Amino acid sequence: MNKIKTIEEALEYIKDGMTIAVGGFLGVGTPEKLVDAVIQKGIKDITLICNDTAFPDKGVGKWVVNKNVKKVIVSHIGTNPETGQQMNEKELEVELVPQGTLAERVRAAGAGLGGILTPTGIGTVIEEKKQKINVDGKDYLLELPIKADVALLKGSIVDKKGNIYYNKATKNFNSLMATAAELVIVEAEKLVEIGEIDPSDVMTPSIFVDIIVE
Amino acid sequence: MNKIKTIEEALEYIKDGMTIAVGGFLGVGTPEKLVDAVIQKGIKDITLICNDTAFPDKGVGKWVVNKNVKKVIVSHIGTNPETGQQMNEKELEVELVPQGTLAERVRAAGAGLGGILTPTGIGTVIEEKKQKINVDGKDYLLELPIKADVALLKGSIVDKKGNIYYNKATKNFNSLMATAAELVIVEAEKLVEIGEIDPSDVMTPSIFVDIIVE
Amino acid sequence: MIQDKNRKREVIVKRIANELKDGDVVNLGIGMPTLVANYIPEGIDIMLHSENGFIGLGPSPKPGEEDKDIVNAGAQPATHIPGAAYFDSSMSFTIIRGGHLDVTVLGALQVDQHGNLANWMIPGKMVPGMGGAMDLVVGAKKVIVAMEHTAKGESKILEKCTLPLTAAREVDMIVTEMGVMLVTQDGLLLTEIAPETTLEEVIAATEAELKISEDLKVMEV
Amino acid sequence: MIQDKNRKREVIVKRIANELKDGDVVNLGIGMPTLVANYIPEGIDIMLHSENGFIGLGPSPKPGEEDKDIVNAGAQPATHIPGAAYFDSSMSFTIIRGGHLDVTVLGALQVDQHGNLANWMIPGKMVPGMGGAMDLVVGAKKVIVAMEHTAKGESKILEKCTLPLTAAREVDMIVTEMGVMLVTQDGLLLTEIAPETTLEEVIAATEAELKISEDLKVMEV
Repeated sequence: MNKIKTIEEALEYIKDGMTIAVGGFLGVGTPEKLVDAVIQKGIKDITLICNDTAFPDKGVGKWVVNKNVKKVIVSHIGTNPETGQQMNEKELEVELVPQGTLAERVRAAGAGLGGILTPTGIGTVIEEKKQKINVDGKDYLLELPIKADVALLKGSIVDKKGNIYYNKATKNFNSLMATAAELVIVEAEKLVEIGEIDPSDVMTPSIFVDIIVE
Repeated sequence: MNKIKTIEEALEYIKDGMTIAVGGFLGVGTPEKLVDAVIQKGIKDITLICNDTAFPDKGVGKWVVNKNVKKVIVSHIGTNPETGQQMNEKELEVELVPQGTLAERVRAAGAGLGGILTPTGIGTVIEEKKQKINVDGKDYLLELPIKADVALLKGSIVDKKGNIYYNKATKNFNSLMATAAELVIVEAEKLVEIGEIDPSDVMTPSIFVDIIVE
Repeated sequence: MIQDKNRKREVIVKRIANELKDGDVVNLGIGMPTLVANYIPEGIDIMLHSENGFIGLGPSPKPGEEDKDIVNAGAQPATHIPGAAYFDSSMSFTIIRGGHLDVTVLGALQVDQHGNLANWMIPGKMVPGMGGAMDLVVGAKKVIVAMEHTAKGESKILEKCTLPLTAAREVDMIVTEMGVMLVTQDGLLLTEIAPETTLEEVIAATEAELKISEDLKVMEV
Repeated sequence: MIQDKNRKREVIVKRIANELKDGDVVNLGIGMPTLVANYIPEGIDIMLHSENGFIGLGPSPKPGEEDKDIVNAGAQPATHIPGAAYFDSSMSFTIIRGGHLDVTVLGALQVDQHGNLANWMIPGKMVPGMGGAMDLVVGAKKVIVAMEHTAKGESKILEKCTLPLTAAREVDMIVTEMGVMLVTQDGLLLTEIAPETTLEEVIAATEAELKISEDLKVMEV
């Protein structure tokens, strides 16, 4: 199975209206080439799952500026004024999720869990419309899985089988998004031969990865 | 903070009746020196959390043979006939937990979750006494966290701050147990200076580790 | 009807090996299912999952070349192939439970026409525990049972399992030394019959009702 | 009463730095809380947690020495100290939510006498989002609010928060340029007062009722 494709070939799998999970934290660890290709192709009505909407000129922030997205599911929009403005003008739907809850919801989808119970958000507006479950006298919110059609990842080192190594602070949501999408595309910063990443050091096993681009 | 102690010093923290989580899968990745020291000191009435009860002459299987344990919470006892025998003679309480559920329950304790919903066990005896929660038309079991007083880990490479690297198939439950105990003791196969493990490759961050033994 | 023990095993595991597709991620249970690895057809690329924590399980090491840190889920010395990846038990079961495993092959004590499986305990007699089996059967996209058709002359393919279940309604396919059965909405469908075996023999050895495929084939093994 | 903006910040962050203990695992919020790192007393070993995915955050890099793969949670170039460890967001919040973080220091829009905190949105005006704040406040063993006592002449320490909460009843300590307040069962207890500040000034600037410690001290800053 050859997973290596051009960015153009990879983009054929991305359609208007899809739910797309993108790795990165304020743009660090985000696959910028794939992000740019989505803009270039003019994909519309994306529901974006990401930690944040980054900056207007960086990461998925560019999707907001270019109006590729109809909804964002993120923990933070404060660094991208365009997100707030489109939200206020009701051009963009924004679902704010506490960062730790977002990580667990994505992980739950990837791990086949029906949900997780978190104390985060109890006593806040995050409670609204959610089931509260008491365990041993303490209240928790039942938070449900979030799954994507496509995940776009940035790998620092990727082997030709699809094993990924994330350098330093680029791991963030990449390894989680990898597990929670129907189709997973990784943008390799450095592409190496199979076996060059020590099997003990692999952070996303190849079986999660469908397409590798450079 | 000097975390390095002798095995004798470390054993002072382990008392009769404690709940002890031990890393390893059929003994692979189990801290054998710590296991032996517990036997030598004659610790009694342990509640053991582990993947399995290993073999009579290996890993935590030795605790069963030496009657250090009053209860085991494990996924498998088939490789240690002594466990089954003591169970049948009602000398030992055995709580069998599906392996993936065990991993999630330990992780939930470490991650501050109130529980997780898993499809595993639906329609089986594992359902008994557990809350069933329906999400989007599918039934899940609510499984609750399992936490330990002490975790005993085996690290392939440990630095003097307590960062741990697990080689190959020794990761198993070690990295999970590290997060879910009041006190965490790691047995280092190889002890190295701070900084010798690449920060990107650390598998258990030092902040989880209280005591390092060699 | 095949009588030889080794030949029975060979028929079962060869047939299951032929079921695997290029790119499949596969978990083989301890015992007979492990042998499937020996018959994977040339030219297809399978990644074997070992639930103790890796993907890319290779063949057994040569004597003297064992690595103490590489064992399979049965604690036997093992190897990994190039491109393997090790991980912890939480990731191992993320793969299993999250729908990332294409096929699991397991033995059974009993299996029934609803796809119920019992393979983890006999009350009062033998309680090895479920290990990863409950997660594997619930999580894998395709669940294949590999077993002999009968035990001590009794059918292991029942109308309804009597032993405690491993999982309810999750089995997709049963392969024995007598044939291949699919679990369908309408019960068990015999789609293939083993060489040297008659339909009457299969039916006699099966407690559950068997529907016979209009397109019944002989197992290619 | 301290008037100089920089002196106010210095008083607040210095006092909070003195609150930290050897071995503490600490998360410092964006903005003023970040400055606490500059005043950590000699001889105590603190591990700074950066919620984007590491423990062992170091000082800012020198110009030209930035590593694009190392930033703090505000996306500013950062460094790590020897013994640091990087991880994914799930582990980052395992540390936060699982009770492995000793102290979190955050700014606030409002805080009240019940320990309620509001710091993530002003409806209709500003909605940056909660980021990791809700998890931090719920998960950390000790929650310290670092802020100026008033904003545009209005008290930020209220009987009851009017803005949407970040978390309910989780704040342990409030440090401002006027003093140190502990959140107790009986409301807010002023335990320390800033230099150059009178008790009357503190009370006048605080909407919530303040109990005054019998052992009221002057902040050592």
